[in-house]
Amino acid sequence: MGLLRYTTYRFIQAIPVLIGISILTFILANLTPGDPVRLMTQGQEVTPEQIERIEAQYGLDRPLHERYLDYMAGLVQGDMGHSFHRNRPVTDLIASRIGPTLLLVLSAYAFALVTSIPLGIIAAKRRNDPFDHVSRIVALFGVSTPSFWIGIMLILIFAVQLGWLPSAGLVYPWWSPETYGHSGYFEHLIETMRYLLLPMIALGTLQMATLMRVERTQMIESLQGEYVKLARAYGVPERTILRKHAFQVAQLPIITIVGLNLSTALGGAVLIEFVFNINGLGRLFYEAIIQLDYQLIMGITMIIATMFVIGVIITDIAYAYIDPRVTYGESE
Amino acid sequence: MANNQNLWARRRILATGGAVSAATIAGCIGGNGDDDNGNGDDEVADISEYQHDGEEPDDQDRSDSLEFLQPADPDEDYDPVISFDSYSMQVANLVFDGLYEWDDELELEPKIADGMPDEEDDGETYIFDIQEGIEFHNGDELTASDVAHSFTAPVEEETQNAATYAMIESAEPIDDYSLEVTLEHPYGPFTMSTMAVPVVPEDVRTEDPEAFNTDPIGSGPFQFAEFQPGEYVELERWEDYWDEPMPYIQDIRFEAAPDDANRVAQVLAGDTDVIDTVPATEWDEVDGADGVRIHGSRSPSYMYLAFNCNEGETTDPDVRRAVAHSFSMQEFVNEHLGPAADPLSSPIPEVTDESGGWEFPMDEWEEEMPEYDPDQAQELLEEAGVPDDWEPRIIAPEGGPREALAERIGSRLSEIGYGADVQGMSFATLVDTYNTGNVDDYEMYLLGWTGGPDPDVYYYNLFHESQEGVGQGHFYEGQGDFHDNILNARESADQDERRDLYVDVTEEIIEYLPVLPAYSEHNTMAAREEVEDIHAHPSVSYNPRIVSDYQNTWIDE
Amino acid sequence: MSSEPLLRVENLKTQFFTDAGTVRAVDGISFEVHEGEIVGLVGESGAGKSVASMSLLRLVESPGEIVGGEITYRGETLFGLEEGPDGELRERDDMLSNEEMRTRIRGNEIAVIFQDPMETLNPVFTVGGQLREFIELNRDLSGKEARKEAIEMLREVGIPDPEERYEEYPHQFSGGMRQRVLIAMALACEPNLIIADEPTTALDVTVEGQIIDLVDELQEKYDTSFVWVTHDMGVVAEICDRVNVMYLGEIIEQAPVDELFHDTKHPYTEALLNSMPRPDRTVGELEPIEGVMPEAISPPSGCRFHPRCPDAREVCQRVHPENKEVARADGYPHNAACVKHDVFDVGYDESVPLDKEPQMTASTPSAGDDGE
Amino acid sequence: MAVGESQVGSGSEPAEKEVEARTGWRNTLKKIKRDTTARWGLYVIGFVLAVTAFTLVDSNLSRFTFGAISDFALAEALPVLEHPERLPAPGEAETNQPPMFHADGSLSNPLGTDPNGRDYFTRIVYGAQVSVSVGIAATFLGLVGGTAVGAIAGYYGGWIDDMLMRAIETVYAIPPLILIIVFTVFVSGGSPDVRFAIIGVGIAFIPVFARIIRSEVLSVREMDYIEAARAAGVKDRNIILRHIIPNSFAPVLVYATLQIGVTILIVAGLSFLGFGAQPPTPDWGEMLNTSHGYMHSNVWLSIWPGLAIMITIMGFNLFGDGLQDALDPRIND
Repeated sequence: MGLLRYTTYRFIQAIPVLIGISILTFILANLTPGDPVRLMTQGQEVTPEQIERIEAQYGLDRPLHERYLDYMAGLVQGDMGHSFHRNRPVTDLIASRIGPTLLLVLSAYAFALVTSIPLGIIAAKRRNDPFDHVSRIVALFGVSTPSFWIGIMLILIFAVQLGWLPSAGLVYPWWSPETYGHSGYFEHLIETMRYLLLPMIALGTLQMATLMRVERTQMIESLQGEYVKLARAYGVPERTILRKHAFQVAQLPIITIVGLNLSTALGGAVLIEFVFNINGLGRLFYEAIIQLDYQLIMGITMIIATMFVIGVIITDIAYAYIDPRVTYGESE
Repeated sequence: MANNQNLWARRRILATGGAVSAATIAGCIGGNGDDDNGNGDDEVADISEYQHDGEEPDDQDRSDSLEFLQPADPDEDYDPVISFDSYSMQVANLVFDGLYEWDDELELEPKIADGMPDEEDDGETYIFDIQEGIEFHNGDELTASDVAHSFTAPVEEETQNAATYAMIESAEPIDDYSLEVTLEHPYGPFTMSTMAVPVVPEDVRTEDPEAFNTDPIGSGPFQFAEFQPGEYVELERWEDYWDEPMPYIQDIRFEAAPDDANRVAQVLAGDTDVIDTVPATEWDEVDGADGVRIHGSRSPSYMYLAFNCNEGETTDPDVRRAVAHSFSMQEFVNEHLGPAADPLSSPIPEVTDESGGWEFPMDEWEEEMPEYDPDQAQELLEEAGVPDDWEPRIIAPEGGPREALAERIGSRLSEIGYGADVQGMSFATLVDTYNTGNVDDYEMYLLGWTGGPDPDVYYYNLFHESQEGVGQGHFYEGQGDFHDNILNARESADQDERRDLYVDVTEEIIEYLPVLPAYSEHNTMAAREEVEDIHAHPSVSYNPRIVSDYQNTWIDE
Repeated sequence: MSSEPLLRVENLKTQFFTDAGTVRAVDGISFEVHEGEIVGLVGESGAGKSVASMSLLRLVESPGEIVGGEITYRGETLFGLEEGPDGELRERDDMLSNEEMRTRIRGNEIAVIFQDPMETLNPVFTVGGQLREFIELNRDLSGKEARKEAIEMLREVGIPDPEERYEEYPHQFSGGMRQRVLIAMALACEPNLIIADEPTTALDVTVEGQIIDLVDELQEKYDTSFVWVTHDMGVVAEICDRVNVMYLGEIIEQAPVDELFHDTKHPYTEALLNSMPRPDRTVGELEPIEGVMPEAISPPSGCRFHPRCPDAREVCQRVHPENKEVARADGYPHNAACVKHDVFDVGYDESVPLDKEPQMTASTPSAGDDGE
Repeated sequence: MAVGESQVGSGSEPAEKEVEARTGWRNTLKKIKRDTTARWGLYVIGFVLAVTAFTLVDSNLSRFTFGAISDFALAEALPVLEHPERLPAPGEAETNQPPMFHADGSLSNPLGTDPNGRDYFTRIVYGAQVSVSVGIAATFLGLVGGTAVGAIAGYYGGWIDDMLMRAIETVYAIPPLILIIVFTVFVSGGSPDVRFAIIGVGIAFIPVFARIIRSEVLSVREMDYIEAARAAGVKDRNIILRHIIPNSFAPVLVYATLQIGVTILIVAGLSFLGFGAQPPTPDWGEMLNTSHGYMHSNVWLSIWPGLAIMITIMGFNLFGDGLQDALDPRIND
């Protein structure tokens, strides 16, 4: 099976999971004790007629399964319902907020990968050296410290005390530089980086630490591989062994973990966006929860889960691309 | 998250005539949490110390720009007919002029109107004259029919603001520059609450109401420049503004930062120019920080503890009195809110009393309030036959001073041998709970309300029986003509008569305590020192006022 | 046979420094390999054969280290120590640097065929790619020529459709095929010496036979010398010219293959031979060696084999026998390290035979790393 | 192995296996003792657990009431450890005191006091109890749920397996923090507290445990003695409970130990956002929530709970690392 077919196959395979997610969020949203209309109207004075109208509008007067099918029908057409609290289509709200979250999560990943892989490799190579010990301790701190706490500390130190970096928000590279009064694209990008730096580190530290630990273990294992012995016995330079022979094999588990950790990163985005006042999906989710904005909560949960599923599929494909042993099409 | 409830601070203040929105009870404007400066004995700074005299710039030809951080996400409704939240209205109030506007003492001044109206038919008819030559941003002239439309549209379109204008029977232009407004019945609060209507251009608005809501046109000093939903709104100075003075500020950008800590961080770090609402928890830090000044004003906000008079132990006035004696409100407010609030002894904040010229016997009422006296509290509870294991459920908006107050009451009750079951709730849940009258849901609740210069806003919504189960959950039946007095005061235009009725009502409240007044939170902003001549206004939605006859904000580079 | 051997190993010592103690994995072995010769290195697992063979290339992994002895390849010192001015041992000046080892010796002079064909090829690169990489590295060929050479080599080792299989990945090859690839790799670099580290152990018997035939054939064709590491006496009989038998890091018997089989001089070799099926004996005569080999971390005193030796006497516990010439055949010495031979003259005949139970786990020290 | 013999029902094979397992555990323990990392992890966990056990004397801590606080005996016995929820009497409040090494600090409040004048050291110590027990309880719930699901799926196979695995994939696809928040908030009807959080975390962790158990069960299922038990007519339920689960449990237990750290991290985030433990419960995440409002005026209030969380999780991670080293010979030093 070719890569294209494999990709299609993986996406088709994800459909039941996505349906499952929609059912799950729908059930959760309907578990709430209390009258949904009252929650929706947040205690404003409403006449019985208004209640009926709202019920009819949201189909609350019909059985659960019918409402679910309606919801699904909407989903298929890209309609995720209507946010009562904000009086806007959920799809629009999500569309306007997904960019910052993607920017944040992807940059956190970029940061994690760029730092963790070289560090992990060096640590593996210099196993039990001081460098290894220091980097292991750093990684241990990384996996043990709450990201939001790191964020708070970073703000206090680098924004408030030192004043080096901005304390909140993001600069969106996809907006024009004029929006921010930047003189050109160069300044625009510099500013984007400056704004991104602290939240990226806060969110990326856990990923970095996790990946660094995995990378180190995998490299140690890979460096003990027979193929490394073979390469050495044939006079392959150590650098090539490290960068090519051992590295390529060690990356396979990393790819999988990068995919699965997306789950942690997306969850962490809620906290980081909160702490850094970033207008992404995470903060929208937090606000929707506070406001008990049903349709919005369901919509965001769906989208975040979908992002995770897609992320996993992408990493699966990458894995399949790199590891020739994967025979496309076999479910695991 | 300390400031969660800000997310529900929906109702724009001072326009709450007959509004019966439970959302209004959010009413929270000020910060929250606890104060840093420790002991309750400490002298707490008065908010008037945070009003700074403005200076005039040397160079008057300015085009400064300002970034203003709001403490909550606005609903992004910028059409004042529709807009129902303070933070959208902060933007809208710069785009629109009111027929009348409040000054920084909450006194009403004509803006678009030419002088005060003629009142006829014992307060059932008002004739307004408006100034000639006022133009909207699109160049159309503002006429009486625009004002009439502004009065009647909320009711005709059944927007959430309808209650404010519900008593208006008709608003008819007499000519281009005068109109007649007829009420269904005399309505006491009309002058002080309803007349401050922002004026919208009828033609443009009715042509495409939805577009108008996100790209509004008014006659105010600023016009819409750019709007990025969920991100920011940018206003720019309208160079042909009809009134004096012309603002020094050229651009204003509004963004939201709901997390208190983050908002404070931004102003401390100099990442923004002004933040709305200084949390009481960070007051001293912000106050002491280099390069930042706090600007504050009293506000008509009113926080209270209400008792369930429908079911349970708290139906007995003695039990309510006992609870009031069991803790010290003064101590709590000083300790947790410090300069960010003043304790209250009646449902009417000081600024309401003063701006409306009511001259209520505030000092006397303060004397009559129950004092901290745990022995008496214990005695009262024992006499009332309250069971020893009494642990009343107290509900409050989670995070912030009201939950802290609930905890404080609980802890004090436990010191005299009882306890409390404190439940911090998300606002959405709270509004579904606090007005059931069910003893299992609550025996006490802590909420707030923001009104304006007219007491009706407080008494009618929070005490009148017609609002039971809507904006109030204490279900207090009242002695004698308690409820009639409230209604009569509402439907009278005679201020002396109204005053007497309100004094009776208030004294009964203090005696029977269906509700224990708690404190009034101030309106505050923190601005970088470079921001000159910016004054905090008592009304949240008037901040930042930028330009008025007493201020013209500028940036001292 | 020229008088100067291709490879001479003298008193080689390789030790592993672990938390549990020093493991003397190779403890002073000496042997020679001449041009065109296949020399066997035989012993049970744990005897130190693989460490010894890796020591030849100076590829002992941490915490292992070559601590003594001398390895000379064609007059060049692969390893050699001398005493420094302060009496400490230091590397000799003429010893090849790591860089020289890598560029001049490994691959192009001495190549290796590893034990486990399944694990040895890198799973994420094509077979051809790996082959070509090594050829390029060791033979100064351009990429194109190397590729041609690689395909040629694949054909040579009997892989059908080599052009196509060149592009395939290791997992698409069977075990035997992979071993052929490894052999191709070794031969393609045109080394003078190939160390074959149990190259057939992981294969089943028919495939093993094919591979051995292939090696035999190719060895004749290219006249490459081999050090053939194995635990299988049958393979030794089939392929080797001369044999070194290792036990616990020491060589205990050295002889041309026929000599070793027909005039065995050491009881351990005897035991090894008795434990394997031979065409000249019946199955009923198979005798397993008693006990298991002790670990090299704390070898028994005296003769290291004595706890398992059927001929052990009291003296064996005390005297550690050096490997000495006990006979001579075809101009090669037949060495053995057993005091029962007269050359040792330590009073074996007078010594009391050890009355010992079969020791199941002869003085097995506590669990620890065995250094292999 | 003899199959079909009458002695099969006696379970002699499992018994042997158990012996093996026990010696396996003993070896593991020995290795852990030798492993410095694991040893340090154990010290830290031991310390935190000791603190937890110590403070467990107070039973009404996790209840959100103020009744019976005066019954709390330990506070009287140990003046340093005042009750974490007790407020100072009116006028006595020394609020927001800095820690003792600060010029304005005092020895009686080593870590200072909180905005209510409560001793912060006491609250941090009690926080160990809440945070760690919540971490353990939630993990345990996930473990039990995951074991049940995994065992059933693995044992029965077929469509039951398919259905359960699809369900598990679904739960797994929603990031834990999101899932737990949605669960807690909806199920509690908008007034979340730590009990809902525990259940939420438990549900969110079912997939990981279920997967491990399932694959273990799949390998155990085909073993002879299970076949034999089945042939001998032992009930499915008994086979699962008595044979399959005990024999598949070891790796899960190891994983659970590692997972406790993750749980504490997640619950901290949850409480920080206000969806976990509620004040005045001294939970570290909740304390970070409250102290967030004092981020600028009293940064110590944010530092201490953060450090406490970090050290505790570090303990579990160190121990987990050691455990993994001990159990995974591939990367043995």
